[in-house]
Amino acid sequence: MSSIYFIALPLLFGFATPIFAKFGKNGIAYSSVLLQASLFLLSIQLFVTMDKSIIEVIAIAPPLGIALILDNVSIFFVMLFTFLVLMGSLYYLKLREKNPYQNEAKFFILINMLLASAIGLVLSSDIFNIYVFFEIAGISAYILSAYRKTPKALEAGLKYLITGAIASIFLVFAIALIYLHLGTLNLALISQGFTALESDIKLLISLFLLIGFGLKVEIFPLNFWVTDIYEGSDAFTDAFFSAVVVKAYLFVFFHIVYLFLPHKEFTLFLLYLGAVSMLIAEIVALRQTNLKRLFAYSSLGQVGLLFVAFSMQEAVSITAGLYILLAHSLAKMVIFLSLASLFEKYKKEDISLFKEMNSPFLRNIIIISMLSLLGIPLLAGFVGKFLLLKSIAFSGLFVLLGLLVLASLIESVYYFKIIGFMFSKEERGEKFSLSTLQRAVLLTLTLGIILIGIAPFLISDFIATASSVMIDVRSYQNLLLGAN
Amino acid sequence: MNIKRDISTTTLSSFTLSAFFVLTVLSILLQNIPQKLFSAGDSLLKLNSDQGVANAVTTVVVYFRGFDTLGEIAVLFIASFGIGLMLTSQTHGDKNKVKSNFMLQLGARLLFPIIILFGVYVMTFGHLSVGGGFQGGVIIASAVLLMFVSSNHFHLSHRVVEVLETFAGISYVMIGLIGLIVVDSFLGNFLPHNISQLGLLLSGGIVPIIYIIIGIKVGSEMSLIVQNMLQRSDND
Amino acid sequence: MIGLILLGTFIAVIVIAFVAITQPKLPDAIILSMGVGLAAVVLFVLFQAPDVALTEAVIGTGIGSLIYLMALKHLGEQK
Amino acid sequence: MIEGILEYLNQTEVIKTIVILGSMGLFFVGLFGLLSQRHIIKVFISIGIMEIAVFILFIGLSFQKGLTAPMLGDAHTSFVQMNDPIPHAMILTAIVIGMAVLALGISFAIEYYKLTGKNRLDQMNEMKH
Repeated sequence: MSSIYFIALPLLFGFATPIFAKFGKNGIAYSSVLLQASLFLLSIQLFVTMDKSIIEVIAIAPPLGIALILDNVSIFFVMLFTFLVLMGSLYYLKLREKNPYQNEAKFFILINMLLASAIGLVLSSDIFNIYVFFEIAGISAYILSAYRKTPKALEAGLKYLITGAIASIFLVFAIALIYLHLGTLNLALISQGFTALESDIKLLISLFLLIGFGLKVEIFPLNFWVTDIYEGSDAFTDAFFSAVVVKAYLFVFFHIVYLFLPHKEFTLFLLYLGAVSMLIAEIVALRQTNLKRLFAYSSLGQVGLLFVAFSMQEAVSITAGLYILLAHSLAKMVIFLSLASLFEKYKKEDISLFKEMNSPFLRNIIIISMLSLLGIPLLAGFVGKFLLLKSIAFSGLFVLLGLLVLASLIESVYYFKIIGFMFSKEERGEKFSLSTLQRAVLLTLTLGIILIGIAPFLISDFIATASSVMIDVRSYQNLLLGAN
Repeated sequence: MNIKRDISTTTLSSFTLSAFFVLTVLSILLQNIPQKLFSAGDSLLKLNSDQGVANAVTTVVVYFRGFDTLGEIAVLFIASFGIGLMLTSQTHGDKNKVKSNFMLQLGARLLFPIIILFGVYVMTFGHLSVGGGFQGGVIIASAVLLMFVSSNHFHLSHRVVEVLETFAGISYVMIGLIGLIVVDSFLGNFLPHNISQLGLLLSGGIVPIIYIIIGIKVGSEMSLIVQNMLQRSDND
Repeated sequence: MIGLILLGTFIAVIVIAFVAITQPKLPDAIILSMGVGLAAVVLFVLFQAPDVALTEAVIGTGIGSLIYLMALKHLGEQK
Repeated sequence: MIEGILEYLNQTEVIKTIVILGSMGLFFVGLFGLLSQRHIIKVFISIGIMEIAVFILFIGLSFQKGLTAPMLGDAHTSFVQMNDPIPHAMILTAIVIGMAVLALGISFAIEYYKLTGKNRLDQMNEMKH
């Protein structure tokens, strides 16, 4: 089996939509879900049968051509993304019946393109190819956020598009400088040649890469626009932004950092950037009343935490980072998907929605997800946070430790505020229950959170291998360059 | 007076900020002018000789880095239907349209086939000379634009464009997958190609075929974009 | 000769771009931004990149200005 | 005198310096426009100028004086002494992508203006509390 299918088949699906449209609106919806389910099964099968990294050559062998690399860490992301997108699509099958989008056929194309580009970002080993997938992901995300064509949505799409265009200019600039000074686009060759460059040029390239990717990975101070996007877009779309797109950008960013810029000064800078980012996001989140905006700030905080975890550049902290990433993706998927249904039902996006809400099922799973984000023991978020704090404490970075604990405390304030709202003794409306399929989706995701929390040893080997592969630059180079 | 002062502070601060940024970048760039080094491009030029394609940029775009081009086509595809999504109009009347004069209509009708011919030429000879699918496709779209501007009744058949677009998109990926099966690499050149055929219209294996497919795809996407943009203007 | 032509074109393109940006009248700004694209085409030809020049001429300058003009028709003047 | 200047300008290093100065000047104009202008069309024009500046910088610095365009012609029958084709291919891709994003942005802006009557970035405040 080959990893190219993860990119080629969604693209093929997108191009071939007019054919599927012949079978009516359901034709597209069901064939899209079928495609995603088969991709998920394919990723499982690849994972089970994979005994070493698979390198997939496109047209000509690297370093001249483009190759897709499927190793232990990228299979983790491929499985995660296909799973989340499948869950989202299944949820949407029922959601769309209550709120028909104008052209829902196109919605499935966008989701598939998003999936293809997120996987492409993770697998690609060529920096210009990464730029192309960066643009595909970007352009599908712009359209998704403007999809409803309300003033808010259009404003969000427009702001997203302008920041994205600026980010891509800086990314092209960085790629141009890399090519001019190293004469190659292959990640492994760049990483070998990068240390020999003049320090000025290195600084410039890393600055441009930081601006280009920083605008996309939602890191302080380049994240001023993010909350507007989350608020303007649909809650259902936010689930994909928060759980899939940002995670793909984060992986690529840190992959590039490990390959090109493993300098202590630079990563220390990223470390404190992440901590400050988290602290600021959590403080600002306290005052928010709009739910989408509030959870957007919570996402920013978690991205800060992930920045801290990945910038430590140790296998333990990267393991912690992968756990946090997994837990955050699952929890945010649950929260935003349930919010999508709740907004639909109660026609308001304010925090007081939780006072009116009358659905024990939704209340319980949202509480579980929030507690997991907070890092309560026996839930998925705890494992990562615990490992991270432990590794920070071992490194002796006590200021950082203090910052993170402070941020977590602030985080807990607004989560418990929400939980308080949920249990307030106010007049509640009629009982609201979801369809079976939606319940099943949310339940699967929540069970994932609980299962990882109770029994992290089930996946600990896999994640530990993944993190050691992620930081192992030498074997990545050998894999990529030894192929010809 | 007050407003004027406000404008000048914005201008001044943005001027200073961008000047500072650009000067920093400039000083670094000027101190490190890149020297000519042996790059991946030179190796690709050497490999080019056994492709039977005269234009090395075409080989790089379509074959060596064909995966980028597939992504680029996807970007164009998504953008085109995003624009369609945004600008689809409910009414189709042309009430406010100014009637174009006779000379413009005649000129457009005369020019239309010539521009289409030129577009097809640029598209099909992309592997032998300057040009290719992207440029040829856009030239064809510009012919469509000319007809839109000049004629009141010109309307692209959505169905035909859709069929062309779908056909082109599917066959691009399919050629890639056939390459995966036949020569064991996605978008691999599975048709016979060597330098002795150079100059023939069908030299270079899959290269001209893919570029023509790209041309069809780009031409139909661009025509759709043009139509969406112009139709919007008819309706308000 | 190429050095002098380059210098001249670069000065021209910067001046055109600056006028385009600071121009209060939008139609003029759009026409001038077309000028920037055309100057870029000249530069690409000088740099022996005919493919890029053709693409920039057709896509960047051609379709790009069409899109700006459409936008102008709908978005209205600067206030 | 004039010949001296011409010869000076034709040196490879000087050409590269001119390219860097010129394209960064253009980049400065674009960045300045992006920061100072608020009308949506002006913002897109500024972004376009910045893009073109980067493209010119890349193509210009990868260009070697005396080498030909990377294609066979009447006088060239083999692939030697040619400019690097990869930057050309990359910029070709980037131009098309840039145009697609621009067209999409304009279509958002048109639709937004139709709904709200706002066409300046600083007026866009649907989400301010």
